[in-house]
Amino acid sequence: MHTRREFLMSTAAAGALLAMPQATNAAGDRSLNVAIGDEPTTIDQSIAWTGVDYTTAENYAEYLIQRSPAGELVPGLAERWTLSSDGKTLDLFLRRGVKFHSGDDFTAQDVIFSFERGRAKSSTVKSRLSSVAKIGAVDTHQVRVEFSKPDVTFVPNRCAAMISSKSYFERVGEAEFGKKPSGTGPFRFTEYKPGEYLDVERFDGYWGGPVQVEKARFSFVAEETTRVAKMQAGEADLITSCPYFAVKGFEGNSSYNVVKLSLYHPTMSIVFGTQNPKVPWADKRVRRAMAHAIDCDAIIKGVLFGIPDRLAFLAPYEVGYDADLKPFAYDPATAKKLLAEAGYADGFPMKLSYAVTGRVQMNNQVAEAIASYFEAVGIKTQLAGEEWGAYRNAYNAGKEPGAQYVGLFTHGRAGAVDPTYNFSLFFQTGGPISIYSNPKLDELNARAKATADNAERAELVKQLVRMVQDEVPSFPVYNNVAVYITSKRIKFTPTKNFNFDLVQLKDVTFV
Amino acid sequence: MSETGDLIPLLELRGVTKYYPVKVGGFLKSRRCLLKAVDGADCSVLPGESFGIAGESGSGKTTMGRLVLRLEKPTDGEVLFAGQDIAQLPSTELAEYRMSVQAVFQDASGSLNPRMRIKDIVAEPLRIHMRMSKAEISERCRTIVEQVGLPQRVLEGFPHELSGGQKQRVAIARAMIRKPRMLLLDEPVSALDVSVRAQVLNLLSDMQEKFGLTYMMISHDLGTLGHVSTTLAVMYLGRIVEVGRTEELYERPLHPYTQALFQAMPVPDPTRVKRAPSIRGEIGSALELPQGCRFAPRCPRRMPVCTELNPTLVEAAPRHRVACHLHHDPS
Amino acid sequence: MNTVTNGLAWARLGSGWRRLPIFPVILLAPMVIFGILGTHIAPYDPGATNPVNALKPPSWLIGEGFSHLFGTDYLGRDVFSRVIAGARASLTVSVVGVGIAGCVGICAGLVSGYFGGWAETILMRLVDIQMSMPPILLALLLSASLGTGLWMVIFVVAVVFWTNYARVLRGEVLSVRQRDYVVMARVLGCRSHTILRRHILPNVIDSALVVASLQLGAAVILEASLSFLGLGVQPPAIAWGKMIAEAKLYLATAWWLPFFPGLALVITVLGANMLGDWLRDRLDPKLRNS
Amino acid sequence: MLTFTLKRLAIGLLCLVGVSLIIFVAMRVSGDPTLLLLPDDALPEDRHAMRVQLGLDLPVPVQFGVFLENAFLGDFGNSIRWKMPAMSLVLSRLPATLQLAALAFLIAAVFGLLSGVAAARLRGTVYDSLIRFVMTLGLALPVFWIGLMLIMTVSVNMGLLPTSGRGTFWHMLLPAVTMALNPAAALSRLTRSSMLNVLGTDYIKLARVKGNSDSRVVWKHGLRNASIPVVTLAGIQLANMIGNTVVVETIFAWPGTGKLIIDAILARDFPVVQAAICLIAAIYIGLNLLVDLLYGVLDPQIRY
Amino acid sequence: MQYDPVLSVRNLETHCFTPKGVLKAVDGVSFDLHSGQSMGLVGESGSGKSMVCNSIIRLLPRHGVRTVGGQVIFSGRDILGISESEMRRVRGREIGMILQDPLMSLNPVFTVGNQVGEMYRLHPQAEDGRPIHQRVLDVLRKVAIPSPEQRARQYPFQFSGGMRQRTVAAIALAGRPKVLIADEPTTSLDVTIQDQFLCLLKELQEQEGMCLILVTHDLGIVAETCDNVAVMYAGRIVEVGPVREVLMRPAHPYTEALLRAIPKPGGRGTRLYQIDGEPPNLLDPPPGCPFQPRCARAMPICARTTPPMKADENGRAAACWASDIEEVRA
Repeated sequence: MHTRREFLMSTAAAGALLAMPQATNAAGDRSLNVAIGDEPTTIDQSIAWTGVDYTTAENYAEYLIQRSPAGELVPGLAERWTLSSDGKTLDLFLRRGVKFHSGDDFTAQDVIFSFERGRAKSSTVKSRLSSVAKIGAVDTHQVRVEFSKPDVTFVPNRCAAMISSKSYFERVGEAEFGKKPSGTGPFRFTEYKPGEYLDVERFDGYWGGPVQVEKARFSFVAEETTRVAKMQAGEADLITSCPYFAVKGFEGNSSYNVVKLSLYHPTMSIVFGTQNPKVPWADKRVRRAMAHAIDCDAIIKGVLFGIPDRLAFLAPYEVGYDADLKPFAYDPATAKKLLAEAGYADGFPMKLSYAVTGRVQMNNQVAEAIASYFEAVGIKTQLAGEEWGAYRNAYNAGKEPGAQYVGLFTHGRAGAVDPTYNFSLFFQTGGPISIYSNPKLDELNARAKATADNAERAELVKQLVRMVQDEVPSFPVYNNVAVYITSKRIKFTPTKNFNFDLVQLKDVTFV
Repeated sequence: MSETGDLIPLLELRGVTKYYPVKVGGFLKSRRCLLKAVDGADCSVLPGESFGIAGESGSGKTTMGRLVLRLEKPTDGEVLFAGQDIAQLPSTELAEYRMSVQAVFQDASGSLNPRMRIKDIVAEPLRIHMRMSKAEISERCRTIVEQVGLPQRVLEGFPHELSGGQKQRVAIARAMIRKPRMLLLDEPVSALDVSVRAQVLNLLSDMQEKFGLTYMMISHDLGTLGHVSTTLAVMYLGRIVEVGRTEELYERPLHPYTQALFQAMPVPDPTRVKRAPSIRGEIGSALELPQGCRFAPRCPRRMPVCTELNPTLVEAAPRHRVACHLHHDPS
Repeated sequence: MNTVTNGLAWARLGSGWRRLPIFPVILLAPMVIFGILGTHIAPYDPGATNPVNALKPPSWLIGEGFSHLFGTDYLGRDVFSRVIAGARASLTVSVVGVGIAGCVGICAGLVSGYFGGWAETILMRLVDIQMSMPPILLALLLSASLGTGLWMVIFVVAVVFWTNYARVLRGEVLSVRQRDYVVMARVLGCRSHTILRRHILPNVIDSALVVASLQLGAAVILEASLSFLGLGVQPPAIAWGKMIAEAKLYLATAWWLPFFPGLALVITVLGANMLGDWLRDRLDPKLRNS
Repeated sequence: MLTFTLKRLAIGLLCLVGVSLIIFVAMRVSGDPTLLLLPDDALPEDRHAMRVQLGLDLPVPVQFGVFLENAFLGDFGNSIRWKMPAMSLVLSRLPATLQLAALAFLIAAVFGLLSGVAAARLRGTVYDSLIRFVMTLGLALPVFWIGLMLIMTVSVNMGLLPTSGRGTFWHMLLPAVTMALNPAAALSRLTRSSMLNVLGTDYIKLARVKGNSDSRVVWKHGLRNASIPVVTLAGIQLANMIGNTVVVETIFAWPGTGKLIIDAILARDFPVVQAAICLIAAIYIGLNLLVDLLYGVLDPQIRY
Repeated sequence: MQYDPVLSVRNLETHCFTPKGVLKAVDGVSFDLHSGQSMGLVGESGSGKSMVCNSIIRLLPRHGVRTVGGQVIFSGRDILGISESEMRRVRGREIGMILQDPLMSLNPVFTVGNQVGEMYRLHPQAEDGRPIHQRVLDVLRKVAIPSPEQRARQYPFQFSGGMRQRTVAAIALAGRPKVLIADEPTTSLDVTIQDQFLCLLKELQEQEGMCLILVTHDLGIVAETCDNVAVMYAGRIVEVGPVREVLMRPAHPYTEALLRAIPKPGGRGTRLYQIDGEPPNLLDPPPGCPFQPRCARAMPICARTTPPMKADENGRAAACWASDIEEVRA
């Protein structure tokens, strides 16, 4: 008898523990809960160096130049700027009467301080400033930047660094400066709990237009399924990087807005290590055949829920966009023909490297699909999914002369600050993320980079694009589209920039 | 050393001592003590005789057995088998020694590997050093199994299928299969029921008669020892306190401990008049030995000298030696 | 009391065939058959894609007969066939991984338990060191540094699990070597390796079997957890853990994707654990009376 | 007891050195960390500078020596990714993990013990089978699966508890339950078999002979004896919980060390990995020592 | 007999239900125990003697073992029929028990004083108002444990074997039971300690006026300790009677064989009387008298019909076709 009672007691205890009242997530009238994927590695905007750092920082700190949601460069802390005709001198005229959250005035000294600090502490800022020979203040609100060689990416990069206050730094010292960042942005940094959230609140002294959001909390929720659950449970007003599989569910539900942003970057591409003459894909016919072998549109539709875009190379708004250039068509017959021409009528075995961790979603599924298309034309594909670090190591080894590398890689094609920027990064000999080498391309790109005139540069870029399209060191599978989900009570217009998951709260309005 | 007879002893223990270093107390802060399991034992076993060792738990009799089997090497003294110190034997002769001296232990189910068939258990000694054909081996097995009174069918079975008595017969068969000269019997029947015990004891005496075996039998049961042994040694806390011919010892025990043992032994004779126990308390620890005679703290006839001097084994009567101050005076 | 224990023990030993682990066998048999026959009995090629047919629920639920018993996945592959094919990788990971761990651990346990001395000190310190790292972290570290893939997962399983055997076996050997039959073997003049092989190993192997059966399930789960973190086996190898981990994306939209491999995994782990319980009840003398 | 503790601590220190060595070697063979620790467009000289800063240009044994020397002084270096002292980063995340592990452990211990004792007392009945089945099932479910299912059902569909994050007690409940299920199952099974062992002993029989009621026999005479092996397992479980939070923290966005460690491993942030795993190993060693000392309390025969 | 027995066991049947069939561990056992009497229950392992005790005190293993028939009449009522809570008041208070292995029967985690004192807490005796601690010391003194104040604070592992068994006896005595069942209480003790303990037990039994059931396999112990003896074989009592008569003139061939099989000093060279074969497998008992396959005096009838107990007026009885009690006495 009592033993049965014991049993019942233990099960009842189980029930009691589970049936607890719920915690409400009642958000204040004008405050927001935002669930983002990754936590910034630093909250100090002056030393920000990696993509995830900007998602939050761009709300309390600013660049000299801003982008409109559509992606155009518009005045920010710099009211206007002039570039000399040789492209070697940039004059920046700063906005007057701007105050930092710390109360300090914004002057030319702050710009110079931010550049110098960024150059010393942030490898990103440092590489963006690599073409800069000298920075100096002309007066309190004018800064002159002198380049050692023309750099068409400097302005599109919004002048390299986010601005911090020199006098604030001198007043509080390094430690406090890092812990309580102060900027000129529409929001003031209030609290940061590592691993949990970062809070901001509206800065009423903001120089820019009115901002509706009063307070916001960015929670860091790495697991995408949980992020989706948070939205579904009403715990968040906005989530970033909504996984593609969940989009359909939100689209069919009237309580949510689905906001898609065609970032185009990164371009998930098949990239070849072409330095090794012994591999089949050293022959460009083989590379071209492989490009024709994959039905990318079917992958986008079937695997990726039809969400990402697919471009031949550049986006229509970019300098040098070539409307006549079409992506490789799905054409297995041509693929087989090209393979036969190259002497691989029976195909060949190959390893396809791809990442199994990291921020790009559904790599695994895409790689499996690609492999099945390759198999269809006789290329025996062994999938080699690797954790991000190993994947990057494998990619880097792809430039070695003996490498046998084919990978599904996060390549850069469309959606860069300037097309030449991506060419130097991904295709130039010795480029930071390049495993390709072609002296003609290097020479052409150097010329394009040094050409300040847009029309002239557009011609050069067209040639570069044609060259890549002909040589096929890589070919695109799809271009990234970022998806945000918001609750119905807000309207969010994301800004087309180069980082994914950017959430600028000033672009949120309440319905 | 007084000679016990004209015969050369088969096994002789001379001042055999076995100390085990043990840690007492907790880790590290512990003291290292010596557990004096056997402390200066002298005795000799003549060919063909049955030498019994009696004693309570903790008396060191099992360690004696392990020393004789060379499972342990003595700390001091020597164990001589046919005149040779077994601790010094080179490996070939050690193998021979292992053939000459075999053992049967108390727990038959414990001494048979539960995962082996009876035929493999019995034949194992043959497989170790001897080069014999399979047919020979199985022939020998069948013979020996018959000799110990087991049906042939048990050979194919496993130990758990047998009863306690049968297991002990298997153990005897294994010990006998290489025709040893001596068997060490360590409590061979104390785990058996009365009816089965009689069977095994009869078998043992048959075997001895048939093969001219020498027995060394260790037991706490004076009844069994009295039935089997010709010579009996009584041990207490690592020392032999009395040794002599069994009949002599039973009729005229000299040491107070031996006397107490006989008195405490239950006898199924309702006519016997039961007296109150003559000794109190329990056997002490071999770690903390008292000064003087080890039995002194429990001895009903303790004298002042007993707590000072440890008595040595002296001949109190012909072929009857005792270690007690009461009998030190040869008068 | 004596009668009962004797009687029961006798009855237990005498009627082994009747006390077969029916339930575990029922649970495990199909999985083992899938694992061995794998693709030969699968209705479809588990790798064959058919985008037109992607993400179809189980056919019998939508009145389409039994064409796709467990539905199809995002590439239109037959989930039933993939679950069958997944049995091979999952069982390979657990059986081979646990087997290797067993061989290493048993040897370590035997050596350290029987010989003691420096071998024991070194082995047991090694065990200590490894035990002070949580298994999942060790697995993560190994995967991150040595790579991914089926054989890596097997290696990780072996590395993570060998310590269990070593500890258990060492304890068992310590107790078995005190038994009289081992002492008797020494009296008979057996050499150490003979004693280990003939007298000790057969009597401690039971414990190893119990450990192994409990670990089989744990290995499948470890594979699944690694896959969840992105470090498990890689295609074209199909393992259940991997299928579930990937299918978490479809929890809300295509429940059959995580459900069926999950079911297979749960059944296997459940079966292996029950088998372990059964073995333990049967083989562990300490628990024999309970 | 003091000497015992000291000896165990010395062995523990040795273990820590061993653990460090394993992490050290594992991280060194895992490829060039600068690919992950610097942005894609970083300049080659920056990459080189970072290698020098990490000491990767030195021979590996020298690197290990330097690491050990610094570690003994409490300096595990600076996190490369988070740009702050690695150990203080890890320590700042530790309370969250400890909090979660403590609640999970509490749940696991209470359930494991109660259900184990209940199963032992109801041995052979349908309740016993039911408890054993549920507990075996608990061992058969992968943690991430349980976690996601709980979020889907309890938070999203029923709206009872928050999905993720840290805040109130209710935020802790789902992750704690998720983490508790496996250990609860293991504890329950062990408690059952341990209790059955104890219930078969003569002293339990004597307790019945004395006229004790069944529940007194179990709770007073049985539990303390039965808990001795259970305590060992519980100690290991608690220690493992602190290390096994990786998956749960990822799912529930819990700001603890588990998430930090996997991020650090994947980002090749050596100092953080080393600091975190050393810390967890130290906690593990400490807990085991505590368990051994607890033995002394439970079992009067054990004196250190 | 003019007095009612304190404990009367009538046709007790306890069966084990095994997967292989029903094992009749106790198969119709009857005996009476009168005030102040001590009875030895003798048998080899597996004869069911312990099972009889466990059936009396109703502490059988939970599963597969059940008392299926008979009565145990204690103080005028059948205690097989009373509720479990009533039975709890009988245990310890009315019927005490001493188990075989004193090391195993004391709980290792409680002090000796605590374990003895528990008896007083479980069975408060109104007439005795003294503190429990005091009474614990008294009973420890009674079983001759030296310096009880100090000993009561110690744990069982700090006790020697003999002291542990005395402690177990103290626990039994603390309840002042009318019947004390001692199940092989000295098997794990050395012979001198056994002697001391048995003397103590006998002394206490006489002092307290308890009935004693002493289970043992050793006829020597019975001879020295008990008034009556019952010999068990294969779940049945085959012979019962006063110790002196049974041991001097055994009526049952099994009793006789047992006595003659005991090795005696000075018996060297002579063969022991040997009972061939093994005790029967109770799952498949032989037909008729269970001892018949091993019996030297077996007759054809023995294999057909189980012999009934034939008793004389003094309570002497045996179950054997071959022996006639009157004949033996004559």
